[in-house]
Amino acid sequence: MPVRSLLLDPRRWWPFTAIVLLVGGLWTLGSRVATTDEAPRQANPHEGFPAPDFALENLSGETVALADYRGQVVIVNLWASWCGPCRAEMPALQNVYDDLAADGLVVLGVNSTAQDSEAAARSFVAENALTFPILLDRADDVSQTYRLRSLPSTFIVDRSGLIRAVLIGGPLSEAVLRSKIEDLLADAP
Amino acid sequence: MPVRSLLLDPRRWWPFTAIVLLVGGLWTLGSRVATTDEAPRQANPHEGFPAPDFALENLSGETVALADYRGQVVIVNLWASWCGPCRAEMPALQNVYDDLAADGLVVLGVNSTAQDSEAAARSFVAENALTFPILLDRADDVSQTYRLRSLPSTFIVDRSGLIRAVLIGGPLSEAVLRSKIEDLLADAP
Amino acid sequence: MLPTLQIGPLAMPTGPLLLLLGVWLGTWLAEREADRLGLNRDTVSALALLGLIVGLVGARLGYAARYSEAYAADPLSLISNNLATFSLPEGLAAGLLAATLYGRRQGLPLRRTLDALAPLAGVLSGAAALAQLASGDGFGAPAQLPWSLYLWDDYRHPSQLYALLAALGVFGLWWRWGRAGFAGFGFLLMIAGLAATTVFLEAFRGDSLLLTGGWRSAQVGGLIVLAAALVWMRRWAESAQPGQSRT
Amino acid sequence: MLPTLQIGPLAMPTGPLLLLLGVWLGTWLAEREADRLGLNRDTVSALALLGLIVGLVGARLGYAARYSEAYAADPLSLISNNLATFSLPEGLAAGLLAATLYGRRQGLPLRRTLDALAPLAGVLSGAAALAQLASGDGFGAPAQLPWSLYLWDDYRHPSQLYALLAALGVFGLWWRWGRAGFAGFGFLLMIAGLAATTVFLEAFRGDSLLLTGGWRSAQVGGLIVLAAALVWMRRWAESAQPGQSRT
Repeated sequence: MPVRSLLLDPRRWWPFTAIVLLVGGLWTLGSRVATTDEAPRQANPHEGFPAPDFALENLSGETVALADYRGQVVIVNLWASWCGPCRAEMPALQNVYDDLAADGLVVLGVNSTAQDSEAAARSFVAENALTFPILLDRADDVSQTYRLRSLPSTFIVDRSGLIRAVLIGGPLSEAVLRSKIEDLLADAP
Repeated sequence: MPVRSLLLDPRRWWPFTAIVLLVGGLWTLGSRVATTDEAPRQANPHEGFPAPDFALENLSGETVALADYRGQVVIVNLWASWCGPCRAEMPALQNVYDDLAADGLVVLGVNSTAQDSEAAARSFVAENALTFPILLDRADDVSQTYRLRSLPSTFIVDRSGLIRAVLIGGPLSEAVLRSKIEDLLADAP
Repeated sequence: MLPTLQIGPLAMPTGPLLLLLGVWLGTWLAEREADRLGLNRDTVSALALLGLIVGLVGARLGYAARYSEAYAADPLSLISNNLATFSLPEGLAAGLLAATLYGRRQGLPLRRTLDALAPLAGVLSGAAALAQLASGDGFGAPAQLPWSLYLWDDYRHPSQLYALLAALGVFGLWWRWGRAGFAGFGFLLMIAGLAATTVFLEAFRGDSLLLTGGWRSAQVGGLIVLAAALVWMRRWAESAQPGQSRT
Repeated sequence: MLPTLQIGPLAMPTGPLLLLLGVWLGTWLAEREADRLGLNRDTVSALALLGLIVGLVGARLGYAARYSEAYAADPLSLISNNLATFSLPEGLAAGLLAATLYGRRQGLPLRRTLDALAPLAGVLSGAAALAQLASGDGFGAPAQLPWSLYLWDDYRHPSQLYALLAALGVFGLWWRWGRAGFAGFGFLLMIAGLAATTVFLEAFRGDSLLLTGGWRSAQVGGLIVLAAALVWMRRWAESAQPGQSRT
């Protein structure tokens, strides 16, 4: 057995022992159990996972929650008034909303208020005569839960509350939006 | 490369191909996804897991649930009147209950009524003057949830609802019972 | 996870960037192989790029065809940088068709051309694994292992790393043994290797597309490709046997 | 899982039954080894059985001592077939002490006796893994692998099977290489092997007893035993060197 020849030579045995124990120690270190990971399961902003719920005030000061719209198809659009592509895609969102609200579509325009000014947001909404709910994410909660990396970001949530499409960047055209929601609207509510 | 010599000999290549595909097919078969395992998580009758809840009628016809006793230490004892060791350990359970109920101990005597007679159970309880709640598991629900394999079976549940000891068989002596609940009663309620 | 690279004011999606890098590196390797195999390097790299570009266009058109009403009303949407509006099967078909036609017109010999393109397949496969690692796609099944990755609220198999290692391994195999032998061997070795590792590694994925019965579609597809590659390997070996070496 | 064996009207707990079988098989192997090593087989098996019995008694007394008040009021409870009222550390200490004293009195040579007992350690380790498989104890961390076991409401590493395979592997190693060489080598090889596999496999357990900081106590303990075995291996090799072979 090869170990036996190692054993007879202390200059080889002690390094061998040290390596075995080092590897074992690293393995033991690596397989420690994270003791504080019993946190409740979070929803994740990824296709196939339940959409993280949120509750924000709209422009009239009423609190609106994503969960209120369970059973409908929801487009959650994160935007800011200074962001060109966001501004550019708003008419498409409004058109789609006008056209498909009767079929069970909701658009939630979540203004990333923490990196925008509320006044600018309001005047942009008024100028463009947006009629879908505009929510103010003053504390940056939704941006963080949805791991916002670039504006606009659009999440499409199906009738059962699962995220079915994540569209990062824009501007989104009407055709893209329609292609993403068509099948979802066809599901039984 | 060894594969190349295989390639030149069809009598070896086709068996090689067949084996590769067979192994791949078996692996594919074995790694199919069980499509119906999105069942809600069950509690398990094992140390360290939450005790599965149940609600049964007591001898007066009132419904009693394990969850009613959250915050107390609960001994869940599954028994039948025809089972010798069960009968033998009842006095110990009664003594421990008399002595420690004030410290937050509850004993639930779950009669495995599906494999007993209700009349026999009642007369046994009367004879022995048992004062802790006796519950009737008429539909064999608790026996199944707790995977009853032999009578008596005793589950000790701590104040937070976790199973801390599983004692299969008997008769349990007072000392054994006390040794298992002493530390649990000492926990803050 | 690093889905976007922020370079100054520019936010670049990491995944497509890595795939682009893969195309660049893979095409460069394909050109080197073309040289070695006595093919015109410019023709080979033109074929690769043509296939990729026609593939992209085909994938977009295929997607639009599925939602023809919406796109008919708004045809400009066809030209969009949106990455979520591509359809893979149509793209693959279009790209392969275009490359085949171009190769025929240019008189490229099929098997040797495929051999030259083999490294592109390997490198793209590795780049795709890295892209999924960056975006958090292609995630693994929940598993508590000392090398688990915490992703999407669970400890999971680092399936993207498995895929990366597999791609590197298959590439190494090809590098060592796939560049000699009869024409077409290198290509089939690469394809068989990638298919076999897909069949093996898909079992550790948490997002597999399932067929009825819980079969993982990627494994079933992988097995079919693997079978085809092994059968063709024998056929091409046979047809190359009398003349030896490359046809 | 098969926690009880129903033989006619008799319900036997599978776990203890398997351990008993392990004791029987392990002692038989130890006797064979004793013969081979020129020791009195009856003395060796008496030592093993004495150690086990004193260990059991010590484990019960150790448990009772922790709850002395309850047991003082009810001393008959000491004689109970209840398996949940044993304490491992006291049992180990008592068993080892008894075996050591008996061995000294009988004039058994330490190292060769340990060599003879090595197979008992390996067999008991395998039997313990089987017993845990039967009772569902020693279960694995949640993991979705094609070879996962569905236990306690989750797909888990089949940690008991890992442990069984490890015990078989270490036993095989000992069988092949551990039965030659200097006195004590076989025993230390067995111990080092079992300790090393424990350190490795404990990482896949879902029920590890944790120290502060999330360290798994079995791994820490295993490392200490492994270190001790490796150090003693060198020492005993050294002391055996001049005279060669068995002291």
